[in-house]
Amino acid sequence: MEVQDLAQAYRLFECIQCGRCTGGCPMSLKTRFNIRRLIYEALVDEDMDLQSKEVLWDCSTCGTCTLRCPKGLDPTDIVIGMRSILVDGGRIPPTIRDALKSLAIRGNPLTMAREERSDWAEGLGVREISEGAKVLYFVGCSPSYDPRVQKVAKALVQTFKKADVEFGILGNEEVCCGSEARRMGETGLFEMLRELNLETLEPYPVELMVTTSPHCYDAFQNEYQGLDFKVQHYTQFVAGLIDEGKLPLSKEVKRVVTYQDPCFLGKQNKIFEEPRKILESIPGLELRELDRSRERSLCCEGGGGRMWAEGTNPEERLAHTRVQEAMDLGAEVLATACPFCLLTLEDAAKTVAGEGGIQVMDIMELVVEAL
Amino acid sequence: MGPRIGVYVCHCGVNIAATVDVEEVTRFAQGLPSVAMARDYTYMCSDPGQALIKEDIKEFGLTKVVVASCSPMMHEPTFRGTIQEAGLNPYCLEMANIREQCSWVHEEEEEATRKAIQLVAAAVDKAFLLEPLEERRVAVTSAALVIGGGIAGMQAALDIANAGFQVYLVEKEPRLGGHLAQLDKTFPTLEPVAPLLAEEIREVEGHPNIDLLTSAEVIGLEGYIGNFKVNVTDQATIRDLKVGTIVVATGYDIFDARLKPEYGYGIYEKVITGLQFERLVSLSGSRKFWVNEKEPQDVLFIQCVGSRDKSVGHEYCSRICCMYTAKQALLVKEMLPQARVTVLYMDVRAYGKGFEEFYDQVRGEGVLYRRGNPSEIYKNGKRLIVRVEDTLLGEPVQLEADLVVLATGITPRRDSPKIANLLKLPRSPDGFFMEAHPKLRPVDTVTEGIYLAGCCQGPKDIPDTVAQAKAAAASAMIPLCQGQVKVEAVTSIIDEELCSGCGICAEMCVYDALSLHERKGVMTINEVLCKGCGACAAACPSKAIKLSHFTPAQILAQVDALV
Amino acid sequence: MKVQKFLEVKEGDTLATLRSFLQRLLEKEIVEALLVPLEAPSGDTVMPALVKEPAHLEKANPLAPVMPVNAARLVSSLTIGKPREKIGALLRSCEIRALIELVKLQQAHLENLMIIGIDCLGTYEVTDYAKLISEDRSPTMELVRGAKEGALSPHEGYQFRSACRICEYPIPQNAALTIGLLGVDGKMILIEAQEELAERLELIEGEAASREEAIKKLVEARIEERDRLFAQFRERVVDIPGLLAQFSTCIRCHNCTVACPICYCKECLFRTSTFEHESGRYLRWAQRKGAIQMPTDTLLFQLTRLNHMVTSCVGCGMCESACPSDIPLTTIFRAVGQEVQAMFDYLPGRSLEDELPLATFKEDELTELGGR
Amino acid sequence: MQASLDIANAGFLVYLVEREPSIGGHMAQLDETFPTLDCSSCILTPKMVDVARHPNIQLFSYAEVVGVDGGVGHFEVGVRQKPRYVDVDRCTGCSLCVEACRLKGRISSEFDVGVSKRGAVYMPFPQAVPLKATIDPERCLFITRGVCGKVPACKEACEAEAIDFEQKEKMTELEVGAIIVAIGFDLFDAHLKPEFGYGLYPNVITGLQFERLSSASGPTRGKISLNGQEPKKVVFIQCVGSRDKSVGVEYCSRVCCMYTAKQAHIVKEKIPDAEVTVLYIDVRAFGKGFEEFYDRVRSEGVIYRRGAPSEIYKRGERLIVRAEDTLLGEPLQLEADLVVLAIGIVPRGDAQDLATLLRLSASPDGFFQQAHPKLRPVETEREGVYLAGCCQGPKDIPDAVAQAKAAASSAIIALRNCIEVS
Repeated sequence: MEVQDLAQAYRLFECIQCGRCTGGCPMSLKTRFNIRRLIYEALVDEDMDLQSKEVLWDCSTCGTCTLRCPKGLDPTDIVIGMRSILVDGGRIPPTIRDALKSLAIRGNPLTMAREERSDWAEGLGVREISEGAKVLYFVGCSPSYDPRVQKVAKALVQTFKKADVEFGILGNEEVCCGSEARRMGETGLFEMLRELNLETLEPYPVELMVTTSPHCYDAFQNEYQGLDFKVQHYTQFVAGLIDEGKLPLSKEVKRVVTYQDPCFLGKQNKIFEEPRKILESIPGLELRELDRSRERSLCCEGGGGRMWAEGTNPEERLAHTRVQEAMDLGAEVLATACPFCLLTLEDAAKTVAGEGGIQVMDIMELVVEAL
Repeated sequence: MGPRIGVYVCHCGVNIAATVDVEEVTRFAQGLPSVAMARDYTYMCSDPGQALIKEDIKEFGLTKVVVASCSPMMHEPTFRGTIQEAGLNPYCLEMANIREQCSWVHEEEEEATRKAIQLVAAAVDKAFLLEPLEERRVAVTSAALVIGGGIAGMQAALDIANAGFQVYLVEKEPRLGGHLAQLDKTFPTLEPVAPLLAEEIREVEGHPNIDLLTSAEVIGLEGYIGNFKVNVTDQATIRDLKVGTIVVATGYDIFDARLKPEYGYGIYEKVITGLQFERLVSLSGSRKFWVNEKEPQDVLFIQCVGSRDKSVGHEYCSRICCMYTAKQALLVKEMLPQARVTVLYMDVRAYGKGFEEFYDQVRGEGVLYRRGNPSEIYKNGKRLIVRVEDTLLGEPVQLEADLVVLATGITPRRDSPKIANLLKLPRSPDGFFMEAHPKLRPVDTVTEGIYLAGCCQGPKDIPDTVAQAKAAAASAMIPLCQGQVKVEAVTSIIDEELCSGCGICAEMCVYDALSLHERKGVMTINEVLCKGCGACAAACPSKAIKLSHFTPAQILAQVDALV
Repeated sequence: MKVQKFLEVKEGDTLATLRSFLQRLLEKEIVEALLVPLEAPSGDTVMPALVKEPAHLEKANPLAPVMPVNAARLVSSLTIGKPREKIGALLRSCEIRALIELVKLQQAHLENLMIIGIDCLGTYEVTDYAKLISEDRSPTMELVRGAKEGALSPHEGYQFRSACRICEYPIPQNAALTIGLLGVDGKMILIEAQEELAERLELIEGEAASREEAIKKLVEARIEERDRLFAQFRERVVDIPGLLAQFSTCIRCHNCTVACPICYCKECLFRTSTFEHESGRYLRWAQRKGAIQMPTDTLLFQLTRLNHMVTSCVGCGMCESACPSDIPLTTIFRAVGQEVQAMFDYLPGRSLEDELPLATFKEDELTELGGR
Repeated sequence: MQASLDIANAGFLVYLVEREPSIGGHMAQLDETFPTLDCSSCILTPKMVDVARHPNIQLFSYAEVVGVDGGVGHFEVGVRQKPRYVDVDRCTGCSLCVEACRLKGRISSEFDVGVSKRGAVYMPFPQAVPLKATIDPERCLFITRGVCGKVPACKEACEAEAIDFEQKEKMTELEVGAIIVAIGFDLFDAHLKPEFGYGLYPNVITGLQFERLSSASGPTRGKISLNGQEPKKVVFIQCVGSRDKSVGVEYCSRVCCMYTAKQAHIVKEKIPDAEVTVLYIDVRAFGKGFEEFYDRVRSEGVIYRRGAPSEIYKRGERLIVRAEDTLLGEPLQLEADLVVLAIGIVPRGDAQDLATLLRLSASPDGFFQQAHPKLRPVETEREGVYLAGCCQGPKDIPDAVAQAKAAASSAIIALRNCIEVS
């Protein structure tokens, strides 16, 4: 695709330049990234020089702009389209290139080995889906490899067992859902990964897929066509278990907790209630709402390839703001339900609050405390 | 025996009673000389309240009534009706406004009560001097005149005619249709105008109740609502028409683009106006169109030419240009899909039903909207260069074009001062005819019996024009239906002993009710035209004019009671 | 078009020359009657008279520096009934300007009227003039001599009426025929008129080179005086008490209304029953205020007159001359007038084209005062 | 009301059916009207009184149309009058019952859009026509629970013995020659734009709430203040629920630009030192005197910035409005202690029911469809049924009045012609 094709491809003509996209954009709080203006330039400036637009890598694809657009356009997608032009032109930050390469070769962006993907599950007695289970637990990349996020995967497993859910994982067959690849502008790579996953899944009689990451959930839910099974994010599934009374949360967890809506769960898929439901059903736990929550929640900057690209203003981090807000709220725990949020926020917590300060946890970690 | 006055103080629920001690006020009133009866009641305007007054009039033989309640604007007609039903002359009523002018604007009870007392005292002193007045009625000539044969005039004429009344439709030009006849298609449906209009014209021409006078002009008007006498030049002859009501639908002129020399209109043939574009398209059979034998590659539309522009004395928005430009831009896209079509705007005013949707559609078709009002056009070789700041980029740009279409706005007709003078219509600062009230009386004028339709009152698109034309028709047919009209009883009276005939009053009178009696050298008043506004009385240096119901004696008595 | 011709002054007697000129107007039936000031039998003043018989013009004295009445009023009475005969009226600038206003107020008509204007060299109060005559100090010729240079100084120990001291319009406008003295050599009298009219008057060629010069000199001096008086006045009247002080001595004799050429009401409101209050009311007022000045309503009267007249006031000063209480009416009306007239960009008496501010309604005037 | 008055003045009998306890509609709630800044109720009330007093108009208030049959010249219309539980013939409108009600000040007032509270028996507003009390059947203790003290307080208080809990709904069959539909509009529900935190932040209010706040006859007697605080930084947000596909409202609501300009002016007038900012996409000052008013408001120091806000959040006690100034190309974070949402006009929730009754079709925007977009703006595809006002699409007052008179014209024609026939 060329710059000149953007207007047609993304119906840029329909934009009325109202500025809601940039106005709500979390990045516009800290960098010169201005999607409204980028759209306009693509419209009026036939020889727009996209290559020089480094800011394009600032976008975390949180989807706020798309959510707010009054004319039904999808600025997030426009950014992706622009990135794909950069990718074709080879203008990519090295870190991004490595991540993409790793995805192509190893099926994960973390430059980890394929055959180590399921190591985290050793000794947990987790069955492979091939052994025949209706519920497939799609672990995802960082839960599989990142030691911090592995805790979440483990917590999930523990919970599933407690509620005697018959489930299995793909093990080393699992490859990245491709969500990030697509958002980094590598549409081709995304399609490849999608095919891989679909092939792998093909033989298994899965009825329900549960994911750790909202990003995986979003990909399977919205970007994989023709799945013959339901896809749920774990918060939906676990909330379900609690509803059906299959998950006795007996232990008191005496903590003041606040919750960060992950963009891919909340803004993009409107899953607001379930995570809160889970937290509220943990005995002794006091849930306090951040002012900016639900549709207005503040992005952690983890998405859209930002795990592998610093962006143009690395000093300032929205995660810091977020942690600060949580602390002002008097929360002891800042809970979330997304691996990226978990990592970025915890990182921020360390710098802002230091060790022993506010704790950043995944909802599942609180759940197991209550088991 | 002197007048016997009844005073009625209203609580208006808590509206008055909460801040004014109504009992106190009533007690005071009871003590006033020639007050035969004073009462207070929760809602004087309610049926029981009115009943109270009627009974008292009978029982105590009251000759004058004072009601202390809300603004006369609200309930004077109510209470006039009340006392009339009890056999008093309706003008023997005086109201003291102790709500809007007292309880609603004061907090402190004692103060408010004192003021209320003064207001009542003043009203009583005036009531003492009130004199009965006669309301007269005059018969109505059962026909209407419509001036202007554009879409507004035709619609108004049709409605009145369809209601069964004789209509004279006077059109300056030899043919009907006005500006509409020059248009090609209408948004948002892109329906061709010609057939629509033809149908309308056929209906008008064939209508038994419509007497159509084309190439005709109104040259004289006298009389008043119900009995207007109109002189019309019908080709050679002059006809005298007698009508009861008049609808003015004289339309508008298009802004003369030459007044914005920076756009080079008249110099560059490729700079045309919106109206020329309409002709261009409908002549070129509207499948393709050329600018001197070539298909234009870059077509540029410029909005607000002669609108929102104090520099040419048109502060107002012309209301239609945004949408006709959008429509024209779309037409170009349809005829020349390859052409680049750009619209330069300040604000896109797609306010009407289906407008925003149409605006969306037009952009969807690939018409480029850039924000910025061009400041000049010049030539570079064969191509036109338009200089403008793109205010969204914050950068000055120079755009090449093969065709520039100026969205010229709507202006009052050049001859509207003449018409205004002829019909005694005031004009608003923008130069269009002025309606009686900008909110609630959009088609009436200060002159009863004369109503406004279409763009002579201000810019309008077709549906709004049609609606307003029908509205004017409604106003115009009501007196015809009633067969007679009431004449204001409160009028000015001239004391010929005092009047020097200087004519200052005549200048002041918007109703044209005063004229100089040549022989006597004093002013005389037409009581049917007089609306009793009192402007003349105030203006007369000799105080030779009295306003009945507001005579100096009555007012001074009131003032005296207050100060 | 207008031409400048001259009359030769016979035996150095300007007045006699003018008299015979005026007679010529009647004899040649250029007019059928002539309104001119004639010397009163007493000889110590002049009064306007309507002359049909040329012989009577032996007593005409248009040069006498005295003005018992503003003749515009008389022209009004003569023309309001639209006379059938052609009348000529010999008028000073302030009289012509007042006449223009009266025409706009439909109190006079110009059909069958020929305005003959004459340079005004300034006027004395009637009493002063009489005194000068009795002292035998020929006030008239003194001035005429000074006219050439535009140096018009009053006699030792006397001064002109305050209105004349500050008058910027010594030269008549809107006249069909103008008699000019300022800046003209004493042996000549300037006659300005339409060519065809001038033809019939047997005039000679000549030139008044220094006329502009002389007028400029005179007017400048007067403007200086005017501004001085206005400045004083504005200092005095900074507040309500200041204003009251100005009128404190008014006795509501209404002389001013009688003398004023513009005051045209048949019956002044202030002479009607409206202001004959019953005693009870006087007492109530006194009760409320503790004391009230008698006669009452004087300020109201003066301000009403000011309000009615000020846009049309031509500053002839007859009101002040007529005032028994020496209220500086000229200064008051002219100073206030200056501001009000500027507000409406209106100069009374300038032209029939200018619309009377009081009688013209404009959407967009005085918005800063009105506002919402 | 306008349509009724015109038809009645033309000599025909008019039945005016109003759903609410009083006629007047939305206009009664407004403070001043642009561009002349007339007080709304001052110009409206006389009209209401005219309607009430007109010998040719029969008013059915607190009533609704439940059935329509027949055609032009011979419609049969069923009208149901809801029980007020107050005998209107006896009620003097003295408000004693209103004062007495045990729930007084407990129920949020529809008229004041929640800015003030009413009781279970209430008078919508002082100038209401008819000026009769109405008992809210959903809230009244006696009706809902069957008990309210020994004797219901209102019953006790009423001297005219007008309170009547036995009252039942009343059905009336009307025969009419023509029908005018003028059911008006609803306002966009700002909750549907959660990013603005309406309902969450007390100092984020809607334009209509602002009207009640600034209205001299309103609960604060015209003082613009929220819990006693006079706002110093006021931000107006345009196009809330207009031109916004994300909430299914594609069209422009036509009135918001100008009512916002007017409200901005009022703030400047009442709080001269207040910073007033209007955030807009396009300023649609299209009508007579509108542009002039827009110019005036800007000259008074109201700041217009081009950019539709994206979200509102809190920093300390202050609200922060996030937007982009599209002319600067800079993101904004405006502090505010009052945010006014220029909510748009939407079709009435119950418009569909009436459409079915009258067999009218709706245009894509949900408003009633006129016969022809250009030349027949008030006719419908059903002969004898005409449209007036905002039920056909958003309109400002003069346009609504003009259209009402237009509808009246069509109706008068229809009526006169069926007379000639018979």
